[in-house]
Amino acid sequence: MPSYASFLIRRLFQSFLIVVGIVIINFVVLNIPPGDMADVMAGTAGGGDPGYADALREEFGLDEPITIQFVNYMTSLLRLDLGYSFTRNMPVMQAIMDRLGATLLLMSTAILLAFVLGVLMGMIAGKNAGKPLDAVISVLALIGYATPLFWLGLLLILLFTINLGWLPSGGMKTIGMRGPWWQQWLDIGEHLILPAFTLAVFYLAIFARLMRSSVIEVAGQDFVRTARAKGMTEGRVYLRHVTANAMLPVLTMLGLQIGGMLGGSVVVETIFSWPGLGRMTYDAIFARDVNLLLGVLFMSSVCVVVTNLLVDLLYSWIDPRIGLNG
Amino acid sequence: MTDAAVTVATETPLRRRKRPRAVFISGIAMLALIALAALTAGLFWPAGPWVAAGEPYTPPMTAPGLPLGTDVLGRDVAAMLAYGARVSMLIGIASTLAAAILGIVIGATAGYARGWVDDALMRFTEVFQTIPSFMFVIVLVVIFTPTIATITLAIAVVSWPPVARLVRAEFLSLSSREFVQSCRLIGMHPARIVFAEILPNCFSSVIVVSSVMVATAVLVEAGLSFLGLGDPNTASWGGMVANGKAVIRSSPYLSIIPGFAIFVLVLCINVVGEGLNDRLNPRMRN
Amino acid sequence: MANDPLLSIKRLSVQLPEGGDRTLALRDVSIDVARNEIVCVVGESGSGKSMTASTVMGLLPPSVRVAAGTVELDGQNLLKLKPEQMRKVRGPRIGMIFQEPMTALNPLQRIGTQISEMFQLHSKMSRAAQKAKAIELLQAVHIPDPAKAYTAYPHELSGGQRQRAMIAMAMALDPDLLIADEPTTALDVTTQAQILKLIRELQQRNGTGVLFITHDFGVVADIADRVVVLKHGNVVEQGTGAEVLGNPQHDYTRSLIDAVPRMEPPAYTPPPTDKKALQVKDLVKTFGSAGLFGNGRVVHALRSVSFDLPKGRTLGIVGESGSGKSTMARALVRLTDPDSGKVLLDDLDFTALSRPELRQKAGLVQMVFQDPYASLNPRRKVGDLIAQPMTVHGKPRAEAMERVEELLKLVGLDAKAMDRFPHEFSGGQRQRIGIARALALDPKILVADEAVSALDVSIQAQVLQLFRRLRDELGLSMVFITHDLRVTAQVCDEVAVMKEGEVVEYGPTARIFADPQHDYTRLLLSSAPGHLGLKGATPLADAPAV
Amino acid sequence: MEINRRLFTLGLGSAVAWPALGGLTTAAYAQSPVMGGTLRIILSEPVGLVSAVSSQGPIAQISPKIFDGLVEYDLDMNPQPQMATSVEMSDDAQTMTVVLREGLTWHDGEPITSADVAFSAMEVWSQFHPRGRSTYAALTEVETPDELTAIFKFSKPSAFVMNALNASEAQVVPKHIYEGTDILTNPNNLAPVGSGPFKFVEWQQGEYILLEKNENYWKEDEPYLDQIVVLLIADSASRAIAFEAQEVEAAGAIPVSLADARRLEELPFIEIPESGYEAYGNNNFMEVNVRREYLADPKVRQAILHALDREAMIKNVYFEFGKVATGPVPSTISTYYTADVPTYEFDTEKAISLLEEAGFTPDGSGVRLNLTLDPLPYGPIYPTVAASIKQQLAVVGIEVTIRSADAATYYQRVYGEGNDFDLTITGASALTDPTIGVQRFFWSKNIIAGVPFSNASGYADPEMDEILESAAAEPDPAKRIELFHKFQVKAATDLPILPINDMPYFAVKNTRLQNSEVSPYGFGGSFSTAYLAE
Repeated sequence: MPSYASFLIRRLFQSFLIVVGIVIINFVVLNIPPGDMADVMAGTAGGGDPGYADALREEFGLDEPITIQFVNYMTSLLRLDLGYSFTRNMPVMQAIMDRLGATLLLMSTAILLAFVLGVLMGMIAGKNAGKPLDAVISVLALIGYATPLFWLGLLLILLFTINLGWLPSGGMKTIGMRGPWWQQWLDIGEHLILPAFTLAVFYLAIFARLMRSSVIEVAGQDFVRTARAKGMTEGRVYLRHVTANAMLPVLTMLGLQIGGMLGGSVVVETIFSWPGLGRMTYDAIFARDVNLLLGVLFMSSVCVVVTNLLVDLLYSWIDPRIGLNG
Repeated sequence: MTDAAVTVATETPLRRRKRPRAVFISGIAMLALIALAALTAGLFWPAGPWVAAGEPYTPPMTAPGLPLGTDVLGRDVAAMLAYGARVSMLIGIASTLAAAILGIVIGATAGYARGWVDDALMRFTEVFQTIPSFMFVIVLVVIFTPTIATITLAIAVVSWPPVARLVRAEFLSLSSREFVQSCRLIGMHPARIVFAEILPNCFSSVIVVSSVMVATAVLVEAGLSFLGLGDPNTASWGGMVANGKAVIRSSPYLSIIPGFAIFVLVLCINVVGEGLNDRLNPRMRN
Repeated sequence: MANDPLLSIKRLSVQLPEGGDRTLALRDVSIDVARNEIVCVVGESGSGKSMTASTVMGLLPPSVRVAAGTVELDGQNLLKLKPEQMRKVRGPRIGMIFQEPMTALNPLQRIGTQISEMFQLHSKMSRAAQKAKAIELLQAVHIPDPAKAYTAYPHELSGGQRQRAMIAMAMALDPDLLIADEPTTALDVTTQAQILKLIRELQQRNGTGVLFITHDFGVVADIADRVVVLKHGNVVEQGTGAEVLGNPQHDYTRSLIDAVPRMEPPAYTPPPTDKKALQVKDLVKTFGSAGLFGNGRVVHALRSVSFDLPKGRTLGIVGESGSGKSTMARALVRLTDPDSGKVLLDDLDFTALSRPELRQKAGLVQMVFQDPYASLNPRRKVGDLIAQPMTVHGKPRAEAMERVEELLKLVGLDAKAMDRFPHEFSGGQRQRIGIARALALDPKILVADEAVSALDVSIQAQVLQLFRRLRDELGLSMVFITHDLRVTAQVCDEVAVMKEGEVVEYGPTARIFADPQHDYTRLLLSSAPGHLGLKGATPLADAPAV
Repeated sequence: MEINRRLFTLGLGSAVAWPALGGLTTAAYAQSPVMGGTLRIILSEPVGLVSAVSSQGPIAQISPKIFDGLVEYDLDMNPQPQMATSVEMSDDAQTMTVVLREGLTWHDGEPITSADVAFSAMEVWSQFHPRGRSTYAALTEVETPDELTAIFKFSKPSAFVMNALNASEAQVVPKHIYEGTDILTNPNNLAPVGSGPFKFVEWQQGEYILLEKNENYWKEDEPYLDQIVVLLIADSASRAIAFEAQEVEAAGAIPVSLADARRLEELPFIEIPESGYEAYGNNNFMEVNVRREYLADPKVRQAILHALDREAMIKNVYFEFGKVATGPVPSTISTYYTADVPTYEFDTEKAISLLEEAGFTPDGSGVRLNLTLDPLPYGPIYPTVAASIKQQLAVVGIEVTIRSADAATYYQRVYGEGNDFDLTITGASALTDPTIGVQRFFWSKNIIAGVPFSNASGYADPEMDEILESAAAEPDPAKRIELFHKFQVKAATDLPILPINDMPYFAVKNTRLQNSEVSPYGFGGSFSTAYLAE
């Protein structure tokens, strides 16, 4: 369908502009304060001589005027070259790719958990609005919504690792474990439970609350009355007619929350030693590894933009009204 | 033409029922209590939280005058908590206020001007909405060194887009509403239309959104402090959790108490926010 | 009429939850519907007519309960049925259609899916058979290209087609009873006529009993075999269409019928002066743009429209949705800037004014809006609202408030209204406030955009009366924009009929009603409900299908 | 940094040579070693694995396991043969002859020759190693008369080079891999072909680095271990849990929080040796910006030190690790250390009277002086110490504002142009010799903007310069010790730097791990003799 294609092209172009905007903002922000990576490298090296930091600056092109640096960065970015990370000693792309998988695994598990459970809980609460079951779910959601991520992580470690000893406290797999693939996966799964749950809770609560009110709103709409007038059971009314319609705002919210979740993963990865992007970002910020930071922020925004695009496509797949008027 | 009486009858039970008033009131009461603790901290602990009040690692309820015990440096946890409430509330409110103002200005401009101004501002808003916000806050805070002011501003910088979008949407819908058109027709100046006619009608929605933002800002501040990015010169709850984390086995109370304080504050803000939503949201009122 | 009614509602009382405007939504209501009969339940807002339909369907909201009475379908009391038994009644035995076909259909499912669902629920047909049957049904409701409509989503159909699909769905299982709850209110007048005809056709073919709920006596006149008049939950009168319409017994019924604007305009009187209050020349307005970032759709709202408004007269602009009449109204007051063309007020080129100049000249043309709820800022007191136009132009507040009192009196409101908020008033009263506000600057010209279409008939009559009085007392020139021919007959000296952005016919109201020249004008006139007069049940006019 | 490096503990002006011994003495072995097994250690993620191009801490811990040095030092800093069977310094200390062991190969099978040594010295150490740049600054060329002999030529006497020949200071890298490439970005830095007892296998970023036994290692039977798994766990709490669960055997360089260290120590299978890191003699101190008018008076600095209850800090912040420092030379460097210096006991009244003398009277709210304090932004301890100092100084009317920052900002503030700071709490390794590790903070010629860990306080005293310069040049060890004692007295009197505590650079180990720290570089040794007891 041509209208669909033009919708897609338009969205891609918009996404491109957004990513460029983000890169510019980050580049500017990261170059405002005094000090640079050469200072940090000289510092970690334990001092060195005055020539050392200058030699590093020359080596990394940090002695160029900032405008030239910007132009250089943007031109190499167009070739998808994110530059070289001097704290990780490898191309930024490689440094990111090494960690991206772990972060994506954590994020997608958390999103899936939050979305599926949240929608389910919201459905149940919305269908039983005003009843005790609704009250229980609503209170749980309220609690989940108010619990600080890092505190929850600590409490979970305290309970499940320290007191009960059921689950590992951190890492992604048992190092040096040899075994068939399914055992390896099981092992990763075991490590994944606590961090994914910690990351998911807040979003689960958001989705549950949104789904609940959405279900209640949709349930009051005319076409639901039509469905009832057809003589169908309440269960079928909700399953066939309420769910999909009620899910639309939740999908929109999902798109909006991806960026936030990436931020949350910094904390979660720190607490659970998850070998993902988050912790590397945190270290890169302190070491002022501008290239790596720009790269991570670039890739994260690409992730967010792509997810948003996917959510939009999903949305337009569910809602036939979208796509025509963008 | 709908049947008015029937409308009342059919819609009330189906729509979201107002949450019990008692919950709303107790939320406000609890918030007031925390605010009171924050404000009067100076009366109870005039020397501030940064004084040794007893042996380090005194557990709660074991020493007279130290109901919540002491921390690693022998500071009174209760005093830290009270002074920490200042930081949490101050940053929560100040950053939300800043974000709301920024959001209103941008949203109102976009919504009223429309056309390319709207387009440009909305792209700009999308950029800020797409940047992973917590990461960006960390970058800003680290780069500009953590103080109360930079933390507040950094949180505001990432929090305004929802307000801007909301205000823009309200402006778009309100400025096509007949009462606004009527004001244009009687020759009212656009500035007056914006400030006297449209803006007041957005405020209830902005307040509802803002209440959520305060809660988020409190959580973000706590998260920053937990990562060691709080203002090092103030007692903050997130920082207390981080400090307590090192001794979570021997003195778990040092991370549990401040974490619980954050939880309660955020919970109360949310409860009050929902109450406000029930009472102010035009969709709920009509 | 059959001896044994199909549906028999006996002494039904329905209780409202606390906090409603009355305790009983329905009190002692008894209505019978026989097979092959259309019974119209007619009443104004709040009369309880929709509640009757919901009770029969067993779809009352949980907080509302039946206090007394029975609802029998073929002798079986529906109120005593268990939920699962009632589910077998809905669909196979009672079909229902609603007012707003856009919202009554699930926007995310194809029309075909929604119709087939009826068979899935109540029969054991194969999927192929379901589809064949559904397409057959769509054919029966005269949807062009039924196979395509089967795979279409609701938003891809026009309003009339959606309502046809809705009817197809309701009639899918050949129900004994069809409940139609204001099924044509949201539709244009020509479409309304077609839908009424369709309902009549299906009813006659299948021998269905129809419970038809409406507020419009014109519709009643067109379709009712029997009429039940409801007021505040009580039946005030019932009888055959001819009896009730031709010879109403109850005062209330009489007042309602009297309030319906007649299709007979008064005899034409030529304008007393040649002076034109307003001249519109070649007005053009196009919305949307093609191109890469436009949405590729272009709407020609106005294609070179011209007309004159003589001084002291009322011009009606009539047309269906999409005809461009609203754009016309907005262009006249410059809420929309036309692409080309002129609006002349005497010698003043109104279209050429800059924004600041326009603000200066704001007193010349004023507008009364359609929605009396949306046209007043809910946060301001009535006094402020009416004073605002004057204070904006520099009149001292005290002086303005004196004038507000006069204006309130002029539009028939008490001066005490000043200190109250708009939401404390009824729809008709709010429209009066809106008129007072529009008059505050002593305009020469008043543009009324669907100013009475949101009001109940009895209120509508009063507001129309007010407009007539104002025109005569103040010597106003008015442009009256409406979709309702009957309204134009009441107030307009001249009429311009608009279709797809063009004026297809323009002339004195009396002449156009008596001798329409354009096919479209003829169609509009023949489609108007009750155009043959409220003289009782008459066969429907032969409205062509769209 | 023009540190005078002519003097060193060994080989002062005289030739040093030793016969090829059969390896390190086995006297330290408490029991016979166990062969095989996997050792699991924890490390912060390093930026590379090659010490030749970076002196970063984590690299110094892992790289010597992959690369041999020319020599290894014993606990008394005596060189022991490793790659080299003999190293000989000429009498004028300008020519050093290195003879390599026969039959050495790189992990990829290529032979190790004197060409590799020459390449490493000329193209790598003197260009890219932060300390090598000054250590080998006088190196003019390296002659390679045959495959096993490398002759280093220096333009001026460079005897101290004899103390920088181990794997972390002068690491020989394979010429055939580095030649003609960009050395700093060579992939070999991340996946090195080495020469040491363990071969690099893989590095899962953020997870682990795997090393396995080099079967062709020149030392018979060594290494004892089959493989080393290096877990890259950044979070100290997670590390503690890993120790507790015995998921890991060891980690060096203060791997867990001090609180956890004390708690872990209680476990029967954990030990925390505080010795074995003499090369890292570590101390924590507060540098004072004496350029500031209000800090120029030594009385103010003395007052600050009197106001600090360092015993309490060690007890509560440091969990009783280390002890109160008396001066810039840590007590672990026993050769040069003296306790006989002016000391400043905890005495707030004295502090207040000193402040009064210096003219700082309290304002309305009792504040005499407002100061900023920049903690070194690495790890959680410095901020906690800063908080503790803020708390203690408030008692005597000094209002401290802590400024936290990222590393780049910190270095700019403290060491950059303008030296924009009042106080900074930091730590440094005194290394093996005060001339290398301590002099840099006191010598007026080392006030250089833009160089981290230089003389940031701006302290310039001719007498002090004189002491330091004579100590650096003094050939007689006894006189040198005397000069350094004098230095310590002077430092403790003038107090440009306020000593806080000597901090051991401890490791946490499972008791099964035996014989791991056999050099003054402790955990940074090769581990070829380390084994896991049954």
